Amino acid sequence: MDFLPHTPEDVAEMLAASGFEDIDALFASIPAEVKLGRALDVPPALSEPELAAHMAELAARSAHGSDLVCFAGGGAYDHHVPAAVGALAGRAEFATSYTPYQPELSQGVLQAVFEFQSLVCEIYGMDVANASLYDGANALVEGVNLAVRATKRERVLVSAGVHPHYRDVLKTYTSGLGLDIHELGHDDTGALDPGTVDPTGAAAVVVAYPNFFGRLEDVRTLADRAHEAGALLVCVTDPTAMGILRSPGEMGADVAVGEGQSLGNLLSYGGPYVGLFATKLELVRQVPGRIAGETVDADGRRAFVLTLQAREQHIRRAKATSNVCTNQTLMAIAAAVHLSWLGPQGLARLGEVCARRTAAAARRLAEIPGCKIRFEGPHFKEIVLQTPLDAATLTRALSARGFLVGPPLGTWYPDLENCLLVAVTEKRTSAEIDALAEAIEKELAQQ
Amino acid sequence: MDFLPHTPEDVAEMLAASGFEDIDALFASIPAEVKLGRALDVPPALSEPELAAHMAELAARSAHGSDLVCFAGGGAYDHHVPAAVGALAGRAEFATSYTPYQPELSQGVLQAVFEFQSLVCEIYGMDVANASLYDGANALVEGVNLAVRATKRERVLVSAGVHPHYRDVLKTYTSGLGLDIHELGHDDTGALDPGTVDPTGAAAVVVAYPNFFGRLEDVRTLADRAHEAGALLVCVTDPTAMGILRSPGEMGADVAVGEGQSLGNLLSYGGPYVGLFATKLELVRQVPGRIAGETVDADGRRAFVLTLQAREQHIRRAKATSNVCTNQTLMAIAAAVHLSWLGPQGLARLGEVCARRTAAAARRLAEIPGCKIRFEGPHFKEIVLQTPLDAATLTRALSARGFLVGPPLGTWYPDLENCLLVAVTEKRTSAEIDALAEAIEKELAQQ
Amino acid sequence: MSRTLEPSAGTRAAPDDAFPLIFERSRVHRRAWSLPEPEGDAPKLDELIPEGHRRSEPLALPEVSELDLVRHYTRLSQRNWAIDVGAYPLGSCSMKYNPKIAEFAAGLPGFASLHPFAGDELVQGALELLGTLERALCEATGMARLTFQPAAGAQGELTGLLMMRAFHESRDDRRAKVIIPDSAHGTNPASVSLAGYRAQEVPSDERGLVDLEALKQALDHETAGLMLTNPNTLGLFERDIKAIAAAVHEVGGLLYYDGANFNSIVGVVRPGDMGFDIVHMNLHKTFATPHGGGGPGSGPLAVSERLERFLPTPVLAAPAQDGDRWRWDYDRPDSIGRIHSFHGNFGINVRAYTYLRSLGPEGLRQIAERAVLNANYLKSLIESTFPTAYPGDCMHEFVSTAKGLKRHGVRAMDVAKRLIDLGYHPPTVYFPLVVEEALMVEPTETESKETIDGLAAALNQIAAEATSEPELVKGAPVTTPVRRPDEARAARELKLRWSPG
Amino acid sequence: MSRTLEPSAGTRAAPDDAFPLIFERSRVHRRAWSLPEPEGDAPKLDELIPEGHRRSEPLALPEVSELDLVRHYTRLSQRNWAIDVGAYPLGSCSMKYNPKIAEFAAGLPGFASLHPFAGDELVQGALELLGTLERALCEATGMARLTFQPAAGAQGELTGLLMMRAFHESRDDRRAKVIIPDSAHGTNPASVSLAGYRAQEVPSDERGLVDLEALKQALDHETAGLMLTNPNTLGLFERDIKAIAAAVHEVGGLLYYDGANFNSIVGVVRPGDMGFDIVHMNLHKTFATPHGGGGPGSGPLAVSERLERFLPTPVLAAPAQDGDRWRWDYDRPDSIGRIHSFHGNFGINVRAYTYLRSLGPEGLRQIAERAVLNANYLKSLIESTFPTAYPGDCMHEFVSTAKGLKRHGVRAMDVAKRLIDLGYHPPTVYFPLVVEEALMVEPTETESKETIDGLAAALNQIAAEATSEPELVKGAPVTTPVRRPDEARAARELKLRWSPG
Ligand SMILES: Cc1ncc(COP(=O)(O)O)c(C=O)c1O
Ligand SMILES: Cc1ncc(COP(=O)(O)O)c(C=O)c1O
Repeated sequence: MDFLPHTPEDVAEMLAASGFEDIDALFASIPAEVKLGRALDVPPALSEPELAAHMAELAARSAHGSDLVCFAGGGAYDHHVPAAVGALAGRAEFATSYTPYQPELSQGVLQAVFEFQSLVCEIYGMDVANASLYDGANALVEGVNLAVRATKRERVLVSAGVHPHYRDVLKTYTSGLGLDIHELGHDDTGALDPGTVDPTGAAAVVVAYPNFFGRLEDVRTLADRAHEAGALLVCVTDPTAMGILRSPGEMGADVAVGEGQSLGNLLSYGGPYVGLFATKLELVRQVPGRIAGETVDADGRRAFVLTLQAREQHIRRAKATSNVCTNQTLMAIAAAVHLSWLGPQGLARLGEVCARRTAAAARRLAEIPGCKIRFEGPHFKEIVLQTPLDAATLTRALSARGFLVGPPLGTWYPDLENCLLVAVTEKRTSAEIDALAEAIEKELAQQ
Repeated sequence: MDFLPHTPEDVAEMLAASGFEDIDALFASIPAEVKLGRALDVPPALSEPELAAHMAELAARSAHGSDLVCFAGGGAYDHHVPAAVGALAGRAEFATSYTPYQPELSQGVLQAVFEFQSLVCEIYGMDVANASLYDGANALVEGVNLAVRATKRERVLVSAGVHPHYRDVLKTYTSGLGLDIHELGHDDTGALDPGTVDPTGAAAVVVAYPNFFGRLEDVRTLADRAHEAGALLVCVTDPTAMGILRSPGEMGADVAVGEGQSLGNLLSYGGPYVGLFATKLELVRQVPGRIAGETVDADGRRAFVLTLQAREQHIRRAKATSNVCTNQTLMAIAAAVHLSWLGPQGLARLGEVCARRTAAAARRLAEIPGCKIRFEGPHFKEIVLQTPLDAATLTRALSARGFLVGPPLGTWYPDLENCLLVAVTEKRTSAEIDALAEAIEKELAQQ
Repeated sequence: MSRTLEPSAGTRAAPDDAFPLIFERSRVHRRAWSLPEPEGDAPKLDELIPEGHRRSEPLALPEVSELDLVRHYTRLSQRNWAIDVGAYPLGSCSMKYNPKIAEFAAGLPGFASLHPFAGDELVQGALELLGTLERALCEATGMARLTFQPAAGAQGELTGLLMMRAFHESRDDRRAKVIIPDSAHGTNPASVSLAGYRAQEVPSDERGLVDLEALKQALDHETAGLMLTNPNTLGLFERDIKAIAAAVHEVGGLLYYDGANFNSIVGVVRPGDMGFDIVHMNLHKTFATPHGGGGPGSGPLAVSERLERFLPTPVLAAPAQDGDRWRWDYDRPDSIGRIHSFHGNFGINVRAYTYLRSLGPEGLRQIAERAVLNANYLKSLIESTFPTAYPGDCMHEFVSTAKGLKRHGVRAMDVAKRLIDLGYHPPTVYFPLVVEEALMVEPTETESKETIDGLAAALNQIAAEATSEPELVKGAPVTTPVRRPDEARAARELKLRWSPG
Repeated sequence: MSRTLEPSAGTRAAPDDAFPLIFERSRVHRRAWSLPEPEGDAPKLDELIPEGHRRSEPLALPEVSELDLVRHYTRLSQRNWAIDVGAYPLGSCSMKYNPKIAEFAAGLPGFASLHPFAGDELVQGALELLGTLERALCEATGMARLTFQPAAGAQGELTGLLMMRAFHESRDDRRAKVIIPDSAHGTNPASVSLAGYRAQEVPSDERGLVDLEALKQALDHETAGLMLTNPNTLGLFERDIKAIAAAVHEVGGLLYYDGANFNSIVGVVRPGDMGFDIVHMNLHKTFATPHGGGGPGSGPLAVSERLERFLPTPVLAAPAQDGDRWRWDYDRPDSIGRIHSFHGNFGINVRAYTYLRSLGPEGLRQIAERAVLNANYLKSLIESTFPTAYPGDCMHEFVSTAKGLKRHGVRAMDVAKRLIDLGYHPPTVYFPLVVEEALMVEPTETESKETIDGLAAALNQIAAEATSEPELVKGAPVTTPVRRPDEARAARELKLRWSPG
């Protein structure tokens, strides 16, 4: 099925009207030598019923929520997406619209983005947020680049408690800019010891809150030290924790970034997700990407537009604050709808349920002979489970028993060879936690 | 979750403003003696995440399309529902709207219904259609009642080739009216022999086209005989056959009714479906249910309204043409979108694919030792398979092998003890047909 | 002045450009359809279907691209009011919020893709759902068993009346009439006739309640039963219900409860405890299922023990003991028979079940409490301008009269049309017939105080405008794609379908 | 005159009533949320989270009912243009129909609910899909391998430029600059800078094509490569591409193909065959995935064999033999590293795959044919009123100039706004910068002849109005919820978030 409206008569009339012999004549400006001259070797077309069956068959060969109980974490979480979020963010008028270049025809998207920015600022305790970035890693990179521009420095200190993938992306993204990036190892509590951090000459200190191990860093002290040295503090923050934890803004962070998947977006094998980016008003002209702003129209009515575009690639070109153009607006709208569905009480409840069920899971899993929770102290949504078995082997074995856990941490943290992440969202019940524990016990017994 | 917007403050203010002591005072007009005075004994409330999990768990305990290959028929068919149909008929503005009593705020539904009526008339070859009835059985009943009113007769002849459930419903529905309903048995070709039909004194002759066995009745001859005797011909017609078969209108039927599930509606365990009802202009004032009509508005613009309401219960009350009020409008809209997606070529292709794959299935299944296709001659979408085994037993056995067939016919047709229906839609591939045949062969071999 | 429900750009409803029909967008050879080839070596169509059966007339169906189709119905939908767009205070319709979670549930393949002839062993989840819902609805109504076959309230009514007939006939007692109040909904008398009974109306008294004396007059051994909705169509609770029940039972009649107004009493009082023998519910009202522009609904019918054996076939049979299965029981010798092609509007019942499980016992009672609170609050805000037809507190709805505006030449319909321009869907007008210039208002429990305040302010403004600038009111609406369609002409010059050429 | 994109009744955009923010609908203690209780005997929050970490500032998030939420975003959506509403001829954006079947596919739990850390053995269906899509995209571009990590075109650009750098550095060859045409899209120079290169612009010649001589001037051993989109931003095919490629390769540079305009040549000519070494595609353009009001997209990056080893980690490894599994290969010593948190915008790639399988080889070529046909047909209809900036046939889009209207004081932006009142979304205006009063028009292949005729008629009408009644054009639009918002003020008096109080 090709979705083309042209009838044979249309094609003939249109060719004639625009003065072309035939279809091939349309491509006369293409030198014959480069033309393909054959059909592409791609799979044949399927009719819609055949295609629907084919896609269902492919999908059936992947294991998802209803096959496996999801205790997997590491930056992507099995949260409940309220039915209203899908129904509203999925409205065709949002999904099939383009970037709001004509404000008169785009007040729907523009206002939704303005609301998204306001919500992100509110939970992160910031003044300005943008209309979204690609994902958490990308938001972190843009945060660092902002700090580099703002401080005119090139040294960047990144906590090892930041998602290893985000740190990889940071290295890759900035490899052409020759930044000098230092890693700050965690102590045996799984957190960063502020005393060991020397931000002298640094553009930014980057931490995660909670960090990759679910632990709570001492952001305030780190921010103070960073500021003393003239560096900015960039805080990767889980938005679902913001109902119960202090905001990065309150703790002194200059830039708050994060992954918004947990807010109304599906797991979808890692994307499309949404990068959250917020900062202080002083830094607004350094902000990457689109920003919606409020103004008035010719009749004095409130109206929304894309603003401060002089920062962006289509105006500033080589000197733009970022190269981002297409972003993740639809995911941002879903996040806005989800946050509005939650409200202050709902976000607090969400945080509380995650924190308390995580604690319950930690307690239960620690009872398993040979297992322990690697790091002491407060956790949010995620814990590091140390097991007598190789973590990758155990992870595979557990999926055979109907549980998805992990990722195993050995690849990134040699000191955490036999450790893996276990994430607990509001969807995981105590019955499921017990079942997981029993599955692990069985598995260990078998070895 | 209760979906109530009232804050405690709201409740207090509203009670005060309307002069009530407390909530209980609102129910002062209810005598204490009849009040319940306790909480209802119903299951406790679930939060949305818990509810979503609970519903998924219930759903997982039912076997559907992706578990079983569906060759089942008998008035409900596994046709492909184009993705566009669900996306459009599912639009909240259609789904959450009420009956279009205020035309100014209901042009969307009213025009969609007008288009539905036009499409139904077109495929059935009729002048007038209504806005839908509950289902195929209900449409048949209303067709008979129309004939009874129009002819002032009470004798009704119904072919045994009409869906047994429809015939049951007809008996139940009219049991209070004391109609005298005669059944017309099928001959050994599975069709009605017009020669055996004596419509003298009858209000209606009722046949199905194609009939319950997938066979094509001689509607034209039956119509002629009915008309000679002053009776009306009511034809239960499968809309998906109308791309390749003559319309009931063309063959002389006075009333065409049918089940519209095959047009863009899901199987959904038997409902919500949609009853199609169409007839000739002369009979318009006898038509049951709502009808949308075209008119002009105060500015001369084309507009649509509910019309000829004097036929209906809310005006005519005890003398109404029917008691129907709420109908199946949303399913009618889905049917309209599906028919518009198909167009003339698509409907013809749909009919051709069903007919030819059914023929292919008939040929293949007839090769199974001990099996035969019970009735000779042309079929559409459905065949009667005769097997050496008890049909109900075989049906159960096949579902264990991953195929849904049936229904078995013995319960309704003593002469078809070992017979069951096999339905073939455009979704069934020749590979699936072979697999079904092999499953039957295996099953028979085992006995 | 701006337009309400304006179609999108490109379809501006200026007097000159009407919104095209899908047929008018058709172009020969354009297509949206995509279907497989008839496979392999299957015989050709003309070998399969004899010429006499082959379609000869060409079909004038629209030929459009999928994009044409999508834009047509997307824009068409934008020309319609809906609960998801704004308040819908239609009396007797309980237009409350339809939870999205219920749509999610009904869409699960394990419900949406079940074939009605699938064996019981294959659909245990679905049957358990229905079984639990049946128990809950019986508990809420005080009945013993129910059938899910009725697709809507009216079909429930007929089913109940046929069971009433079966009950009497089982005792060789043939009765001729069923009594209904003059304020009854049209489906009541229509169903009575369809069941082969004569409908006899009894008047309401000055309280707006059934005139007990008149009722007693009407009752006799010809009386099969009484149909009543309580609270009644005026939104008033029939406080004499016990006496009414006694009187009807006295003559051997049965009491039928029309559950369209059940929303106002769920968890507070049960039809069974009032003395009713037969009850239908409109799940598309009380249980918040989407109304789909006129349907689908679901009208399950519940009955007391003595009527159980007459229920339509099949009825659901719960597992006798653990390990057993849910199953359909077809062995029902006294059943009135089947009333639906299959098992009723299952998909709607799934939504109702989801709503039930979302609310729980407290939630169920609260919908009644808040529905009644909202109605009385709104009533108090507009009483001075639109007095209610009958004194006293109302339940979930009330009937006001606009007759006071008549002297300015403003009718109830004008009030309704003007209300549209002020951003609200009008209440039900001219029903019930027993009230002059009736405005029947049911805000439902899911509307907020702000919405009700706004609605009241708009109504009071209109009352003022009726005096100051009646033309403004009579000229309304001006903000809609079409204005006051000519209904008389529609009925006179019948245009009931598009026709080619 | 009626309004375009009118919000529904109750939100009439009269000058006085602005559409509220969700925050402005908030009422203390109102709630939509529904979440489980923290279960069982788990320790209380204050035992778990030290005071120093506990939130102290109250959160000013909206408190609304689910119905408030639903109405707010439903009505908000109706205030927006979309492909499903009407034509969207934005140049360089390929706003074509987004098939609904692709939405169905992406929503299947087997795709939508996969966790990115699920083991390869658990996601074989997903990996096979990606593998098949990779092969097809490589075939269509004439490249060897690709990565799906880039979430959009710009991220693909950066990835490609970093690979360009890795390529040169692997040969101990440090280069400083990347050449781009002056008509290049802004992301090109921005990505060049981000990759640590200097962007050097070369002018277009009078044909609107790369000035070959100027290019040769610019090329030297400092040149890492050239970024080009072909057809270029003016919709013209760079016919000297072979010579251009030779010249660039001559100095040891690489050719980067910006695939944003790939729609016009799929199946006709392949970037690889033109001499390009690196190609990004915008699947959200060429492969019809919904643009979501600004995103998400997907910008897979494909490269020729010699660059393969630099691809981001991991890359997909096909089953070596039957029975083997698809897997992610992390053993890539020369890789530039990771560019996305996980595997890119998988959900978008599922949609692109669905589109691919729906079209097949013939379909793919036809989208190019019809896109070019539609553009040239539209061009021929408006050429006399809006001449194109450069002579000759165009590909999928063309750039006209409105400078002829300047003498009536009518600017390109006025034409755009007036077009809105006539029911069409305007083309891209004032881009590319090299054309004065530019109108950049891309109808795409899914628009019908009728739509294009209507668009052309509207544009020609506006040209006439510019002479006869310029004020009408300069005063447009008048049919939208808001009119000509003050962008200067927005940038001057920053209001970038709602704030409490
Ligand atoms: C009081 C009353 N009774 C019966 C009915 C009929 O119910 P249904 O429309 O579902 O057939 C209605 C519905 O409008 C009603 O309001
Ligand atoms: C020519 C050209 N190049 C690059 C891009 C950037 O692609 P994206 O917006 O997906 O980052 C675009 C998108 O507008 C474009 O038109």
